Amino acid sequence: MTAALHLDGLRKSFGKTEIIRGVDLSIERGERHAIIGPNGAGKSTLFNLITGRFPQSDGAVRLHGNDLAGKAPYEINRMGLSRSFQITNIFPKMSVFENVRCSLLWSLGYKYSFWHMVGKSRELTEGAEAILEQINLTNRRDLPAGVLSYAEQRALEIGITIAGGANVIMLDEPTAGMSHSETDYIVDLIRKVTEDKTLVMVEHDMGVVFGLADRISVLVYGEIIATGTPETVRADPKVQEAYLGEALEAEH
Amino acid sequence: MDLVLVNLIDGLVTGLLLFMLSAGLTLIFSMMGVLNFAHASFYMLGAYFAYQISLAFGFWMGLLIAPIMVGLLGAGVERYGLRRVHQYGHVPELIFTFGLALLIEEVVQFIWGKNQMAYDIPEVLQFTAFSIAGNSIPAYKIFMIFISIAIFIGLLYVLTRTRIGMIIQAALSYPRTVEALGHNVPLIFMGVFGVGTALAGVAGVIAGPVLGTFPGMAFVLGSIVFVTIVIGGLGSLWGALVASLLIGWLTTFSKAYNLRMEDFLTFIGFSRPDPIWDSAWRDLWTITSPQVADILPYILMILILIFRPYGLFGKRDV
Amino acid sequence: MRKSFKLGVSAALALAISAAAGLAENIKIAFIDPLSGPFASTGTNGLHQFEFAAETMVNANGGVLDGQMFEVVGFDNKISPKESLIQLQVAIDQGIRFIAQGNSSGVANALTEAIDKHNRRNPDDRVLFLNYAAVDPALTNDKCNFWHFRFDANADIKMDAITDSIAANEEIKKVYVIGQDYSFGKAVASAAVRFLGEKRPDIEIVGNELHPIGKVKDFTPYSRKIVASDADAIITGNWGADMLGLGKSIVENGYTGPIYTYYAAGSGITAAFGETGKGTIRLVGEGQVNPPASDSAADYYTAFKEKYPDGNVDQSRITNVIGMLAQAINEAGTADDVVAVAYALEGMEYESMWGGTVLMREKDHQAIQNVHIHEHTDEDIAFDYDNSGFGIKVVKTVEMAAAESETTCNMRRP
Amino acid sequence: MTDQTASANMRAGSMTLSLMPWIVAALVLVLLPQIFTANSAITIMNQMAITIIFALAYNMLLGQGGMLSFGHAVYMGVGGFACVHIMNMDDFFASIPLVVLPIFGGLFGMGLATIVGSFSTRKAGTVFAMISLGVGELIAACSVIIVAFFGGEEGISGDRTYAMPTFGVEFLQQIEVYYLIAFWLLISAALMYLFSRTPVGRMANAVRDNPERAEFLGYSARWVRFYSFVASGFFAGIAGGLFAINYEILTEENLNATSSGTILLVTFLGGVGFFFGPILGAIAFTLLQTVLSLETELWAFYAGALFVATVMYFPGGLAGLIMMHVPAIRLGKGSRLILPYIRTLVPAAICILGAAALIEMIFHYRHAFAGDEEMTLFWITFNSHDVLPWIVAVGLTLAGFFTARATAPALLEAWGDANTPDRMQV
Repeated sequence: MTAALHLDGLRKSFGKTEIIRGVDLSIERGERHAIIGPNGAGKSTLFNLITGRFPQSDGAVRLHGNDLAGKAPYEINRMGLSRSFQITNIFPKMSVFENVRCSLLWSLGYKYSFWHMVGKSRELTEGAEAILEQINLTNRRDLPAGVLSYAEQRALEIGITIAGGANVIMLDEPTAGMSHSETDYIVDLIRKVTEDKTLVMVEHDMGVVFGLADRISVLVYGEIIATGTPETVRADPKVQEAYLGEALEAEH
Repeated sequence: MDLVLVNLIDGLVTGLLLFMLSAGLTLIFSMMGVLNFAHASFYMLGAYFAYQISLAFGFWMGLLIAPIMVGLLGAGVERYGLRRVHQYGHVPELIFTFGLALLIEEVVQFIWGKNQMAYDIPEVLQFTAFSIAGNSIPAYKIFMIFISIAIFIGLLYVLTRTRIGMIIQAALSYPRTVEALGHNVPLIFMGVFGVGTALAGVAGVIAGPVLGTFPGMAFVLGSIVFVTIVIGGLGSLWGALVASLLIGWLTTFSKAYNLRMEDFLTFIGFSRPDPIWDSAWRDLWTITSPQVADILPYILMILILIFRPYGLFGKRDV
Repeated sequence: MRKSFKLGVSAALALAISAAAGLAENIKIAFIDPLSGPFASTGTNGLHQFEFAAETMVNANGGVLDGQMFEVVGFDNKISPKESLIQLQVAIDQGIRFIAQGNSSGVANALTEAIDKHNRRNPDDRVLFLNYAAVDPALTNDKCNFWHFRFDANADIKMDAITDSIAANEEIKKVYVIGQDYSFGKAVASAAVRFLGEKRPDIEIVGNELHPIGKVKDFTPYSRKIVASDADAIITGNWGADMLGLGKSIVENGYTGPIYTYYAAGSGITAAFGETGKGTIRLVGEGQVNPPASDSAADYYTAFKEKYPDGNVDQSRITNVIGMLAQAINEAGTADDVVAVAYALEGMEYESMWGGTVLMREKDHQAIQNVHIHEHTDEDIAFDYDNSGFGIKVVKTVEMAAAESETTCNMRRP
Repeated sequence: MTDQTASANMRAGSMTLSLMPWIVAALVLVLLPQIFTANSAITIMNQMAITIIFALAYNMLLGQGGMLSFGHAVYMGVGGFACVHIMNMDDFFASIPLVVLPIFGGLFGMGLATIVGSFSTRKAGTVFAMISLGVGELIAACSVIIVAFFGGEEGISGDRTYAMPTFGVEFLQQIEVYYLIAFWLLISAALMYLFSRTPVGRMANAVRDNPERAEFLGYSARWVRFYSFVASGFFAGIAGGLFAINYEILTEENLNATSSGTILLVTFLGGVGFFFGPILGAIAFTLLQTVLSLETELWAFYAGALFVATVMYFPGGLAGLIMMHVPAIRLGKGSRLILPYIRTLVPAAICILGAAALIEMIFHYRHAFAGDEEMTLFWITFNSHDVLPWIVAVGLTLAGFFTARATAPALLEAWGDANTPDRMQV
C-alpha cells in the first residue's frame, strides 16, 4: 500500500538561502501526523511546497504515489489533498453557507457548469448544511463570513478545507491565537471531521499536538531531526536538545 | 543619416517629457499601490496654471509657481480624497482617480473654456539652436531636454543620497515598519503624491507651449503614461526612464519612416492580392508605420504583460 | 450631507424632464451639433450664427408666410452619431421639420441615413436635412437622397479650387499631401492627387500620408519628413487640434512655403496660429469676409460682433441656409409640407450677401457657389477672427466652382 | 431554533418570492410606453435598456468577478458591427427574423472575448485592467484603419426592416423596436441573474474575494475568470446587436475609450455589489445624459462630480444606498427615519441646488457672450450681472448648508436608533 503522502529529498531555496534542506517523510493513510518545530524552521514553507503554492527546488512530493511536480494548487486539490491556512483565508463577503457550498462544488462534479442552478441542488444544500452542523455554525448560516468571530472563522476555515471530501487534510496552525476554550472546541472539531482521513498539521500548541497526533515529525532548520510516536519523540534527546526541552519546560 | 540624428533628438524630447510624467506616477504607484488615472490631468493643470501666471508675470514665474500649485493640489487630493477611498480597496481607488480625471477636465473647461490657450514659448527661447540638413532644432527643445535631465538627476539624488530619500524608499517596501520607527507615513505618502503630481505639473508647464494647451491634452496623453510605467516595470525609476525613451524613439521613428505592411508581407512570402480594392485584407496590406505609430506602445504593453508581467525593470508583478 | 446630494440631483432631474416639454407656433429649426465637449466652441459659435441670421434676416423683416417667425433650437449631439440620432428623435417629437447639422461627416452620414429611413417609414412627419458644413463628397453622390441639401462646397469642389491655385503657380514643383486617417482625410488626399495629375502632371507628389486622427501629440516627426522632402506646397485636410499642431510644427521646423487647407480659421485656431501662420496658411472656402463683399455684409458682420464680441462669422454660408430656407417656404406657401419646400429649394438661385450667386443644383442637392482661396494675415483685415488681429483675406476666387462637375447621385423623388 | 425555522420558511417561499421582481419588471416594461408615448421617450428608453444590458454584462466582470476592465466597449461594439454586417447580407438577413439577430451579436462578442480572455484573464487586478485598456485602445484604433469591417469613422449602417417579418411586424416604428429590446432585456437580465446562481457564477464571487483559496478548492481562478469574461462578452455582444437594431448604424464611438469609461461610470454609480445596481445606474445615467444635457451644457461637470462623490462617500452606489435601509425596515423602524430625513435632506437639497445655481451663474458670467446678461434658471429669468441673484443663490446655499449641518446629528441618532433592535422585542 502506497503512503498517502510521501516526501522524497524535498528541497527549497529562496535565492542563496536554503529553507528546506532535504526532507524525507512518509505519512500513511488514516494517520494523524503533526509537524512541529521552532519558529523559522520552515514548517509553513514545507506546507506550501506540498500544496503547490511554491515550486520545489529539488526532490519530489507524491500523493498516493502520484508525483505532484509542476501541478497547480487546484490540480493537487482535485487529486484529494486539501489545506487550511495559518492566516484565516475564507471568502469574507460571501455568506457562511456560500463559503461551504463553494467548497463542495468541485467534489460533487459541478466543475465549471453554467447550466446547473446551485440553489436547486439538494445534494449541495444538504451537504453544505451537514458540514455547517459539523462545525457548529448552523445558526450563523446567512451571515457574511467576514463578520464571524475569530474562532468561528477558524472553524469555517476547517469546514471549507474538509468539505471537498479530500482524504488528505493539511491544517496550518489551526489553533493559532486562540483562547483555551476555543482551542478545545477546535481540537474536538478536528478530531471529529478527520475521522478515516489522513491529517497533516503544523501546530505550536503542544497540548493539541500530543492530544491529536499519531505520529510527530520535528523540523529544525529545514531538516527533520526526528519522526515517531509522541512518546518516542518526547524521549528523543536530539529533539529535547533542539527544541522540545524548552517547550516542555514552558508548558509545565 | 542626418535625419536619423534629428529624429533621435526629437524622440529624446518626447521620451523625456513622457518620463517626467511617468516618474511621478511610478513613485506614487510603488508607494500606494494605486495607478493614478488623473496623473495626466495634473499635467494639464500645470499647463493651464502656468498659462494664467505667464499672462501676469511671464513664462519663468509660471515655470516656478505652477508646479508648486499643482503639487499642493495633488497633496490635497491625496489627503482629502484618496486617503478616504483607500479603506475601500484598490479598485475603488482606481475608479476614484478615473472620476477625478473626468472632473478635472470639466473644471478646466468650466474655468478656461474649450478653446486652445495662446500659451507660447518665451521670447528668449524663440530661436533656432542649430540645424541639421535644413531641419532646424528649436532652442526650446534643447531647454526641454535640459530641464528633464536635471529633474531626473535631482530625483535620483534625493532618492538615493538623502535621508528623506532613504525613508521614502523604506516606506515604499515596509510602510508598517517605517511607521513603527516613528516616521509619519501618511505624511510621506502625501508628500510623495504632491511631488509626483508637481513633476507632472512641470511637464505640463514646459509641454504646454509646444503640444498645445487645451482641455483634451490630458486625454491625449493619459493612457500612454500607464503604458510607459507598465512596460518599464511598476515602481522602477530606471524602468520608467528606459520605457519613456523607448516609446519616444519607437513612435518618432515609425512616424518618420514610411514602412509599409505591403513590403513586409511580400517579404515573408505573401503575394499582393489583385485588385487590392476588392480584397477583404486590403486594409492590412495598405497599413503604413505612421498610421499605427501611436498604437505601437499598446501592442508592446500587451506583449510585455503576457510574457513578462513585471515589466522590463520591475521586481514584482503589476 | 451625503445622502442629500443624490436627492438633490434626482429632484433637479424631475424638474428638468417637465421643463423639456412645450411647443410654440414658430417655424423651428433643430440645430444638432456639439454644444458640450471638445468641439463645443465650434458648435456654439455655429448656433449663434444661426440664431443671429434667423433673427436679422427673417424675424426682423416680419418672418415668412403670414408672419411666422424662425426659431433655432439647439440640440447637443456631443459629436456622437448615437446622440445625434437620439436628439433627432427628440427634435422630430417636438414637431421640428428642419434639421441643421454640419460638424463631422460621420454624424452627417448617420443623420442623412436616419432621416431617409424616417421619412420613408413615417410619411406624416417628414423632415429636411440642411447640411451646412459636412463636406464628404459621398453625401451628394452615392449616399445622396431627396431630403438632404448641402450648402457648403464639398471637399472635391474645394480641392478643385486649391489645385487651380497651385497649378497657376509655376514655382511649385513638389507637393506634400498629409491628412487625418479617416474618410475625409482620404477623400482630400485622393482628390488632390487626381486634380494635380490632371492639371499639372509635372508636379511631383513627394509625400502622401495619413496620421491617426486626434491622437498625435507631437507632429515633429511628420514635419521633419516634410521639410526633408523639399516640398514647395503642402495640402492637408486637417482640422481642430490636428490642424494647429501640424501647422505650428511644420513652421517651427523650418518650412516656409504655403500650406493649403480647409479648416484653419476661427474657433481659437486663428488666434493660436497668430504670427506663425502668416504667409503660410492658405484657406479654401466660400463666403468672402475680407475685404467685405458688400455694405450689407459689413453691416451684418458689425451687428454680429456687437451681439457676440467673442464670436466669429466663420461659416458665412449659414446666412445662405436661412435665406434660402425662408425663400423656399415662401415659394412653397407652406412650412409643414417639407416635400413642397424641398422642391422649392431644388434649383433655387439665391443672391448671397457675401457676393455671388448660390445655385442649389437639382440633380444632387449640392450648392454651387463662388469658392475662394484666403490667406491668413493681419493686413487689410476689416473683420478679424478670435479678436486676434488676424483674419483671412481673399486672394483668389473661382466663380461658380465645379458647376458642371459629375455626380453619381441617383435621386428618388417622392 | 426559532431562527432556523424562520429561515427555512423563507427558503421554502423563495421560489415564488424570487419570481415576483421579474413579473413586476415585465409588467413595467409593457406599461412604460403607455405612459411615455412620445417617440423620443421611447428612443431614450431603448437606449436605457441597451445600457442596462451592457452594464449588467460589465458587472459580471466588475461586481461578480472582481475584474476591472477599461475596454469593455469593444465586445459590445464588435457584436454590433457584426449585426450590421448581417443586416447588409441581403439574402441571409431576409431569411431570419429580426428578433434572433442579437444572438449573432452575442456570438461575435463571445468570440472576441474568448480570444482576448485566453491571455488576459490569467491575472486579475492591474494586469487585467491594463491588458483590457491596451486591447480596447488597439481595437478602437483599428476601427479607422480596418475600413472593410469597421467602415472608418463614419461607421457602417444597415436597415433592420429588410429582415424576415416576425408575425407580420416589420419594425418600422420605434415602439415595435422597443418591445423587441424589452424582450431581450428581460431574457438577458434573467440569464445573467441565473448565471450568477450557477457553480461557475458562484465561484466567480469566490475568486473575486480570494483567488488563492478558490484554487485550493479545486478551481483554477484563471478558468473561472475566463468563463465569466466570455459570458460577459456574450451579453455585451447582445447589447451591441440591440444597438445595431435600434440605431441601424455603428461607428467608432461604439468602441472607443470614452464608451468603455462610461460603462464603468454607469455600473459604479448604480452599485457593483448588487445585481440590480447597474440597472439603476443605467437609468440614472441615461437620464443625466439625455435630459440634463438639454438643460445645461455643464451636465458632464455634474456627472463627474456625482461620480467622484459616489466613489468617496457611497462606494456601494445607488443600490448600496437603498440596501442600507433594509435592516431598519426589517426591524419595522424604517418610518422613524422619514422625519429626520426630511429635516436634513430638504435643506441639503436646497444647498446643492443653490450651489448648482451659483455654478451656472459663474459659468454664464464668464462664458456667455458679452451683452448677453440674461439667464434663466429654474424658470426664473434674471440678469446675471445684477447683485441680487448672487445674494439669493449664496444665501440659499449657505442657509441650506448650515441647516443641514445642524440637523445632521439628529439624523445620525435616528439612524442608529432605527438600526438597533428594540429591547422590548427581544
